[in-house]
Amino acid sequence: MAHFTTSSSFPYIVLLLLVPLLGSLAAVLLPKKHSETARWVGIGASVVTLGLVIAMTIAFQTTNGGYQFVSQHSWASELGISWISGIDGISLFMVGLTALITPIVLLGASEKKRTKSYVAWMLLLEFACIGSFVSMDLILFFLFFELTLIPSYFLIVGWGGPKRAAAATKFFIYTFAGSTVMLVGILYVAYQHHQQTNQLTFSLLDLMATRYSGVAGVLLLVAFTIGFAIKAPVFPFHTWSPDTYGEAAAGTSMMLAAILAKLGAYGMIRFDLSLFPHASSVVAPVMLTLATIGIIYGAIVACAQKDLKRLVAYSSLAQMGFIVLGTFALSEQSLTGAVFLMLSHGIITAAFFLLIGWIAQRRGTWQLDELKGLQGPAPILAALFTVVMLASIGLPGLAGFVGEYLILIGTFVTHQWWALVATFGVVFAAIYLLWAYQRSFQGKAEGANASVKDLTMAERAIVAPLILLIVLLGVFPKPFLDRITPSVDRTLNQITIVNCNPHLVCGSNLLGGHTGMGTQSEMGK
Amino acid sequence: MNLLASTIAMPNIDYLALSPEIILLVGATLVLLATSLVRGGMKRNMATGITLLLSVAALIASLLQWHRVSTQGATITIAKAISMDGFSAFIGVTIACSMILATLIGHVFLERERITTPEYHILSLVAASGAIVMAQANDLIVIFLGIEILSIALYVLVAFNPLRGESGEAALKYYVLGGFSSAVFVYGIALVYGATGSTNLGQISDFFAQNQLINTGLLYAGIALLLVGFGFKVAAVPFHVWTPDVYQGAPSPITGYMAAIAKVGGFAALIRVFIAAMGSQASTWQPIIYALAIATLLLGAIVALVQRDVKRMLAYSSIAHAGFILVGIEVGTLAGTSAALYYLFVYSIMTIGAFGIVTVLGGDGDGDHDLTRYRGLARRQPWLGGALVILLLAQAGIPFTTGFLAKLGVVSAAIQGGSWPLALVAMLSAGIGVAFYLRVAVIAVLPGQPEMDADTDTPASAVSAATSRSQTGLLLEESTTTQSEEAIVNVPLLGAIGIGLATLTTVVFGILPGPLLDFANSAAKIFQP
Amino acid sequence: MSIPSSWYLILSAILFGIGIFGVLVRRNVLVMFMCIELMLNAANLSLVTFSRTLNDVGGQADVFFILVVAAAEVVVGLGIVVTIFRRRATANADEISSMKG
Amino acid sequence: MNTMMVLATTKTIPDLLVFFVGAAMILVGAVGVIISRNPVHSALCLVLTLFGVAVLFIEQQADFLAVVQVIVYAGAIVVLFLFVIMFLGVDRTEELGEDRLRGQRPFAVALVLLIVASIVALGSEAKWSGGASSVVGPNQGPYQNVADLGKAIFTDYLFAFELTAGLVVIAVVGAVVLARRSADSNSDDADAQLLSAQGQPEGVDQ
Amino acid sequence: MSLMNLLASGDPLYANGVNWVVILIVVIKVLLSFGICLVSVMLMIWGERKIISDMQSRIGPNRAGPWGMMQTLADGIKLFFKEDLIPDKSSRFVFKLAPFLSLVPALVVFAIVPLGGVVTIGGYTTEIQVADPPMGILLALALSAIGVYGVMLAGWSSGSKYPLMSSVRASAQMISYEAAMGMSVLTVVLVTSSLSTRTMVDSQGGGPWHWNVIRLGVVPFIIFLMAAIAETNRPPFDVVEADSELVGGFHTEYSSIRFALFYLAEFLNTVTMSAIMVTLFFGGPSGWIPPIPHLQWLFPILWFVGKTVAFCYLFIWLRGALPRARYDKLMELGWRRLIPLSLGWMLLVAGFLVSPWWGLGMIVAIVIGGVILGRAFKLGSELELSDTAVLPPVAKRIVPPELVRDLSDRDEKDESGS
Repeated sequence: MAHFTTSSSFPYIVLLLLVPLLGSLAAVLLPKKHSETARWVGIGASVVTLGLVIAMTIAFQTTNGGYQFVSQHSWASELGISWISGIDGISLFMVGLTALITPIVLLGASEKKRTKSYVAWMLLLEFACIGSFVSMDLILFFLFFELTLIPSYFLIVGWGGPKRAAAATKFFIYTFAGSTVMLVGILYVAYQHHQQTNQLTFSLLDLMATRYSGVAGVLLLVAFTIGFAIKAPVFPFHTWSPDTYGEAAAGTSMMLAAILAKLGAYGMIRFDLSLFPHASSVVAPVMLTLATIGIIYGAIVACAQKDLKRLVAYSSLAQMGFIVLGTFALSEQSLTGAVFLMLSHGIITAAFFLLIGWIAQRRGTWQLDELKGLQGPAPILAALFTVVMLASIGLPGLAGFVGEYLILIGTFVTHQWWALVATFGVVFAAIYLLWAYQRSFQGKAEGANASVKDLTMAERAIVAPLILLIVLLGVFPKPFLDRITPSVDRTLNQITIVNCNPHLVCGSNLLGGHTGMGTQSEMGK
Repeated sequence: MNLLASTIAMPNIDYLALSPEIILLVGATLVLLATSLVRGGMKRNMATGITLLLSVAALIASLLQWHRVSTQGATITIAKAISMDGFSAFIGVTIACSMILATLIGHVFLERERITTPEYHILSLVAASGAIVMAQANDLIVIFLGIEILSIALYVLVAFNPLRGESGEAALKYYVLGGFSSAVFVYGIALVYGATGSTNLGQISDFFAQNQLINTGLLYAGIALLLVGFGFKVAAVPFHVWTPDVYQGAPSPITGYMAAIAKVGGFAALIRVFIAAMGSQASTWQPIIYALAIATLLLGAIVALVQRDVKRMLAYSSIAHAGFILVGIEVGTLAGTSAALYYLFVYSIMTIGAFGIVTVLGGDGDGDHDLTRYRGLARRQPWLGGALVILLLAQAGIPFTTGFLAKLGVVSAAIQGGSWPLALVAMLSAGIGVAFYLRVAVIAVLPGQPEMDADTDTPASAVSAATSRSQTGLLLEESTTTQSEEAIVNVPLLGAIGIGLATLTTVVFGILPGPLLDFANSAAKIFQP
Repeated sequence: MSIPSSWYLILSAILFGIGIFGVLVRRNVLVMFMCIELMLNAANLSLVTFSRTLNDVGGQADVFFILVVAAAEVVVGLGIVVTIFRRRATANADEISSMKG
Repeated sequence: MNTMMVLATTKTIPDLLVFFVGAAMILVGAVGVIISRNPVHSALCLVLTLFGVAVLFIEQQADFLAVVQVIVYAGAIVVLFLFVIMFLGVDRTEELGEDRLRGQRPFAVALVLLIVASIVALGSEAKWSGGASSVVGPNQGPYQNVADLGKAIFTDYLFAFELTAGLVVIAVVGAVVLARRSADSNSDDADAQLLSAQGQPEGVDQ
Repeated sequence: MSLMNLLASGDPLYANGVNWVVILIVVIKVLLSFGICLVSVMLMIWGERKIISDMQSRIGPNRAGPWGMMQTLADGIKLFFKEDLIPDKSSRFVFKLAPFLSLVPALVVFAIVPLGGVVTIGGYTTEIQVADPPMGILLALALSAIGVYGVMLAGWSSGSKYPLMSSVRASAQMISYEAAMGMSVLTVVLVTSSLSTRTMVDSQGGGPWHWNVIRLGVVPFIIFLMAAIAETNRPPFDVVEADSELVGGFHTEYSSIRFALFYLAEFLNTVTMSAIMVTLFFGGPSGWIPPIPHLQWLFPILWFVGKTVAFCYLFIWLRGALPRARYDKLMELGWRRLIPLSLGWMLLVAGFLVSPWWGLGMIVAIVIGGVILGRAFKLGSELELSDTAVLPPVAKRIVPPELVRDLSDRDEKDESGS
């Protein structure tokens, strides 16, 4: 496995994790009065993290599809758990997204009440998310994956709408239940590996060489996927998400929709495809169907929403559907598209929630019925909202387009009918978003709506990076695609090998796959 | 005929092997003696101090044992009655640590209830020695004596609070069921003795090694009865009926202490008897433990969901914990045993810590343990509330706490051992568990007074509404309480140290689990041939 | 051999059963204590019988310890009853139940 | 003329007699314990059972235990029971007719029958024994019984013996802690309690 | 077989197997000893009344028979024909059972006492003793433990308050003194290495210097004596039937033949305890035997009777000479003095039996233990008398008002009684 990993002399990953963690601690330990200081500590920490990520992106070897900056230490070796972390083209941008969104949340969507703990939880959430994206040990991943629950839980409970406690509990129970199933899956994978090699390990690279019988593989894949699907969320595991997005504070919603949702999708790409290449292709039609239903369902329900945040929540569901579609279409283009859409959707949703948060700040509501004609008093806000909205619809030249396009193209190659149905999703997106825009921004502003102030310079500065990235991703996606593609290729290679050449599978120790007569006969048909 | 003529060859005694018991038991006696020799009795602080010293000494003795075992191997001493091995050293450390924490927390209780006599400490020292005896015992009758020393001390401790009627009642319930289980256990000993010809675990194990039992009926009956006896001691369903009442009625620090060491002792003896001595008969006892584990996991978690009293909730949660430990034992492999051991340690610390907070919040008379009391705790007292939240989440098995690794270890062992459904049930129970731990945690985190000016209910209707909600499922009532901001609870220094240590252990070993896992693993190795 | 050991053991099993029944059914705690004593005696009888059939004095030594334990246990149990009685004048288990459960 | 000798070698009659007398004492006593409505009667029946057990101990050459059984159980434990019953005046009769939980009694009967039946079935399956013999040492008859037992206790069971010392100490401490009146609870006067409690036993005729 | 083994040990009578003659001999022995018991009780009662009268300058019984010797018999006949009253509130069965529970253990204990040496009748050699079980002296302890049931149950079943208090006292007192008694017996067992009374007596043969009372130091004997007095509820430790406090104690409600049985049991207990003391500490039947042919068997019996009578006299003398002990003093004596003392002495004896050095070590240990205990007792009594007493002394106990009402008419009586 050595050729898959490249380590680095500079401890990027450790620093990447330490900075937010220490920032969080510092924020907690500050005296009560210094809430503003705490905020700046948080912003500082997250900006430093962002800097580190940018440095890493530059240092990243574009042609290498394997893991880079790998750090490996012995940890709870009795249980077979070790500290292995690294970054490849897929996780790089997820980490980047996390590092980008956090400072923006702290700058633009900070809370006045109990700022100290807000900042601390935010940074802890960032820490946990980055940790999950860089973990190459299954248990380590699980630890971070679970750890995201705690800060997000407290963020939801602590700040937001009146029904937030119920929403938070719903969120926690759903996701926790999902991950328990996943844990059993993880343990069984390790157990299988233990049986085959007599070595107890949870390292992803080692476990990739494990073989499963056909049924076990599918069951395991399902166990993993349930955990991820709830987190993502994928239809029909999405029911927690509108409530939670709707009740949580704007900043929290940004983190949840932009980053945590990606954690689920990332998990599918990273673990489902790598560990169970054969089962993935078996299960793919089901997943594609769910994804397509999600796209259409999300879009239709979004049409019926009277609440901007819930609307974005359902639109997110549709977008996540696209990502899953791209993932399980199992073609290079679609997978690349999925990763790219993860990035761009993260940015777009963050921008959405940020802007909605600002609207809510000004108007005290985000109900579509109560908003009208904001265009007049707040033209810049309207303009920015338009850009984000168009990107979300998938207008060429903006971020959303590239991802959706690649996904649809890639899916069409392998599974054309699903691709055709999914295309309707784009149309629906255009309908509900434009409709929402029309209802809230156009028309004649009256009453409270007329006195809405436009964005301040500070706010414009805060949202600027997001808008710039939306444009940049749409216009010049190459640097991103360069880094994504090799890793995607490597991931897909296994599936191709497994599915095209059964003989190779049986002889292959390297890439694993499956064993047994049953599977081979399955191959035959 | 003349006894004087024939000298008796006294067995060899390895005093290091006995040192923890001797320190605790003799120490307790000396404290008792000193009390009666000092005019006006021993001062409370003095007694606490001495008890702490003794506990630390026992901890050191256990560590010395560990050192000896790891350099020179295990020993069996006093006519094979006691074994000193990694396992006993690990349990010794666990019990000594529990003892230290419980003493710190107990002092808070004694101070608040103005109890001046040192019997509390004496009894807890003796109880600890009983538990250690159970862990070291290499003979069924010694295990029985250990159980009794532990139980008798605990019966009295449960009845310790003279001002609360519930305390005596709890003691009585505990006593009746404890005595009952002891009797069943003894009958089990008798049948096993009949089936194998000895009560010595080493002899029993040799007997199985040298003989092939054709008629196993007597042994089966004996094993079943022993398991029933142990089941009562460790509160496995369906032998758990005493637990909630006793936990609720006992003084809070005692509840924590009891929940920890009675289980540690019980499980230690259970592991020793079944895995060490009757490992070859695993096919006999495994199914029983399997069933017990499933019932325990599910019932503990489900019933805990609907509790309003924090102590009862924690009682049911401790039942669920027992289920997890049983999972580790059922597997019977090295991984399973070591996971169970690790779980025991972790569980003890977390439980004592949690009950420490319950003690502090219990108020004068130690009677106020309703959930509403915890509302907004983390807002009012971030440190105390934080510790509570951490300890609860750790019990729920949240990552980067010891609780997670403990659950992981057990479930992982179950899967490796092929006990699939058990692992799934365990995960399910953990999932349900999250709900009820979270419920308390949420209440602690939510504001003490509703932020929104919701309609102000009368207290009665608020409570009934809360109860009805609790019965329908999770309650996260936002606007039930009408009481004014609760007073800040004073946390005495020793109590703070105790709770802090427990919390710290839970977190630190959760992040750096290596040493403890190593310890548990090598402690469990003794049982592998 | 004189009387077959099975007679003793069946007798002791019956005694044990009667003891359990008493603990389950009787509500007077003192009688419950006595029933526990019955169970212990059943165990003792079994131990002595096995001690005879195995020709091993170990079983008798066990009985010796069980006797001591029984005495110690009863002392504490009665102490608890006395404590409770100070509060309410009953030894009936049903009346001693202010806690639910 | 040697019928008794014959009987003695082929055993039976005296032994059978002793066994059945002992067994009858045990069973009658045990049943008496659980069906007596008055705790004092229960205690008396318990004594009967204890005697029966002692008789069977003697029959099985455990003389020392038989005597100790009487001294400890009958002489101390049951006396203590009676003492507490009388001291607290809780010797009123209990209504046995009522059933606290519906169906509790049939359930208990079924459970107990199940337990006893399975023990008996399992035991007889195993021919009631099967262990290694004389692990600790043989029992060498009446005059050696105490010596054998003593030797076993001070060698093989030395640790257990020492533990019982601890056990007894803790029982004493515990009893004192429990029985001690706290300075501020005031209704605990022993004589007063005795007088205030109804001193009347309630006989069968009530 | 096992039962036969048990019989075959000890008495040479069973050495050659059991036949009808053996059984006949045993029956005769049992009947004889029963007769001896009854006669001795009769004489004991008469003796006590006579001697006490002498001490109190009265005449005492003098009508029935020579010197009034038949007085007891007359009383017995009278009691036998009196109406048998059973109180309405009593628990009938227990009420009837209690006297027998009192009497039977007293009778049975006598069976293990060796009355003399060995006799040979028609080729059958037997010990002059009903039974010589291997557990002999423990049997005596066990039976004396059973004896308390008679007293306790009699008091309880009477359905009356004073007898009930007597019961409670009796149970507490019995348990308290049993420990001290057991430990003083243990010293004897230690030097004899046997529990059989016959062996004990044999080991004391060879003159008074071998008697246990000398060998063991006088202390165990004193302890045993005091414990025996308490166990038999004899004055000065007769708080159980203290007529000034409790009317008549446990037998207040008894009359007629049932009362006679209690009476019988009490005096029989006195005789038996004397006999056991003689056996344990004074060599039993051993003593100088004059060289008279064919009567060799008689002298041990005479020695035994003589010694026993001396102890019976001691019991009577104590009754005449000493005032009744207060109940709390009695308990204090038992727990605080006798039990530690007997324990210490037992350790001492055990130590010296092992080796002199062990004995000296034990002395040191006992001295240290004694000092510690003394200090603890002293502090304890101070605590008891202080204001912050955890256990308030009797006079200071706070009694709730409703009880005060209940008790107000009895307070005087209680005080005068104690």
